[in-house]
Amino acid sequence: MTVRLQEAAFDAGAELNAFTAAQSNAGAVVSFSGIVRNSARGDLVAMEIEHYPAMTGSAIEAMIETARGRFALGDALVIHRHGRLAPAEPIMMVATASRHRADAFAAAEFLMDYLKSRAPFWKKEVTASGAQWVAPRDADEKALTRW
Amino acid sequence: MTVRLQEAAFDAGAELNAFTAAQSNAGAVVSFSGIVRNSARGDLVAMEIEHYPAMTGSAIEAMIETARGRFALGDALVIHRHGRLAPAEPIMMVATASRHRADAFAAAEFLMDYLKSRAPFWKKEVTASGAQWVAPRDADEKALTRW
Amino acid sequence: MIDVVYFAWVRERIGLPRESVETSAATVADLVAELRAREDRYDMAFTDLSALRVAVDQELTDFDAPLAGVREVAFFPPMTGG
Amino acid sequence: MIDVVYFAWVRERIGLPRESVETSAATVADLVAELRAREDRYDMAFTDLSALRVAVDQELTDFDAPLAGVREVAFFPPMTGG
Repeated sequence: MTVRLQEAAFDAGAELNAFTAAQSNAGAVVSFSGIVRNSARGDLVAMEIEHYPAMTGSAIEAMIETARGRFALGDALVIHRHGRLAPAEPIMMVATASRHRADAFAAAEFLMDYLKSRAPFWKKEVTASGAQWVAPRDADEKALTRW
Repeated sequence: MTVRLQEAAFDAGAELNAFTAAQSNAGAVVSFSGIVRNSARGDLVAMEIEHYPAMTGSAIEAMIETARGRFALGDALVIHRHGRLAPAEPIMMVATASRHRADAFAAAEFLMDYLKSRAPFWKKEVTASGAQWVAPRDADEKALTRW
Repeated sequence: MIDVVYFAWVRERIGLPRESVETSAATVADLVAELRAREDRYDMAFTDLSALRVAVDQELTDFDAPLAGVREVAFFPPMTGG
Repeated sequence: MIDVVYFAWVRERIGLPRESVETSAATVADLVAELRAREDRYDMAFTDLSALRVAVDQELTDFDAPLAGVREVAFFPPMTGG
């Protein structure tokens, strides 16, 4: 497994290709890319992402271990940025590899659900009219109940 | 939407990046890549994929339209190869873009389930000891019942 | 005249990918019965209809589908895409 | 001595990211009570515990978690990763 936390942008396509090339006999690779969306009013200046460096990496590794115990997961990659991001920039990506697609999809969704609500990241939207911490969505907390 | 049927290999990472760059304000992009796995005995020489040219493209476009009606799907890409493929080569990919991840994941899984069992492709495994048409998996037919 | 096309092992058993068939069959099932009566290779290919799928004018359908006005009928095993 | 760390709006309300706290609090809840008694900015940050999450030695836990042997306690709002 690979977990990378970084301020720098990353190339999702290049990461997907490198991840896929590193697998042996996986039939299915799923990726998720999260991108900075604009605010409802279209005036987003930046998305600032704070995290808890002493905890983030180990928390995500533990999530991947849990996913391994629940799904036939060959390998997983998580990249998550922090710092100041502009609209349309990539925030993070997850990739999973399995023999069959059902496990690759399930593991990717499981990791995303846990990353959303259990990995120590906090997003702040900076707009022309001020800055505001992003509130968690009820749907995100609810998504965890299915696992 | 984009549907491409081709004999030539494709670069999944480059396709993912081009698809992502073409979206406006999507927060979530999901991709699935299918890769030629070796046979159970590890002696796969090639995977031959036959399809029904007069039907394949329109059948996949209809699947994407159905997905659009069921999910908040911003855009979708399907690339599927035919002809003779070597082990570890990419067979196909699906990419979906939505505002939120639940729709992007659901649409990608929906498209994969339908592509597996309702798009007119047939796979033949060519091994050192002969060639055999791939039998459909019960799990693939069963997967359709959830939609 | 209807164009009848075959894929995968159906094509291999019958020994050709496409043919024009002079028929007045009312349904796909009637067309299958006519084909089976022709020769052993057809009879064998259509022995187990549960192992076959059919498309009429490039749309998946059932064996009781009518053939009036139809231009192309395709027979093939369950699909294995993706 | 326990290191207490704050993130996101908890950090902003309290006005610092980290401090060492001399405490004999038995649980996280006891530590919260001590901090609230200090100053208004702490009191306000901890007014609604349902809006807060806590990690003890970098593991998510509850407000009734014991603090014996603990080196670091972190307070923050619900996480919004991904």
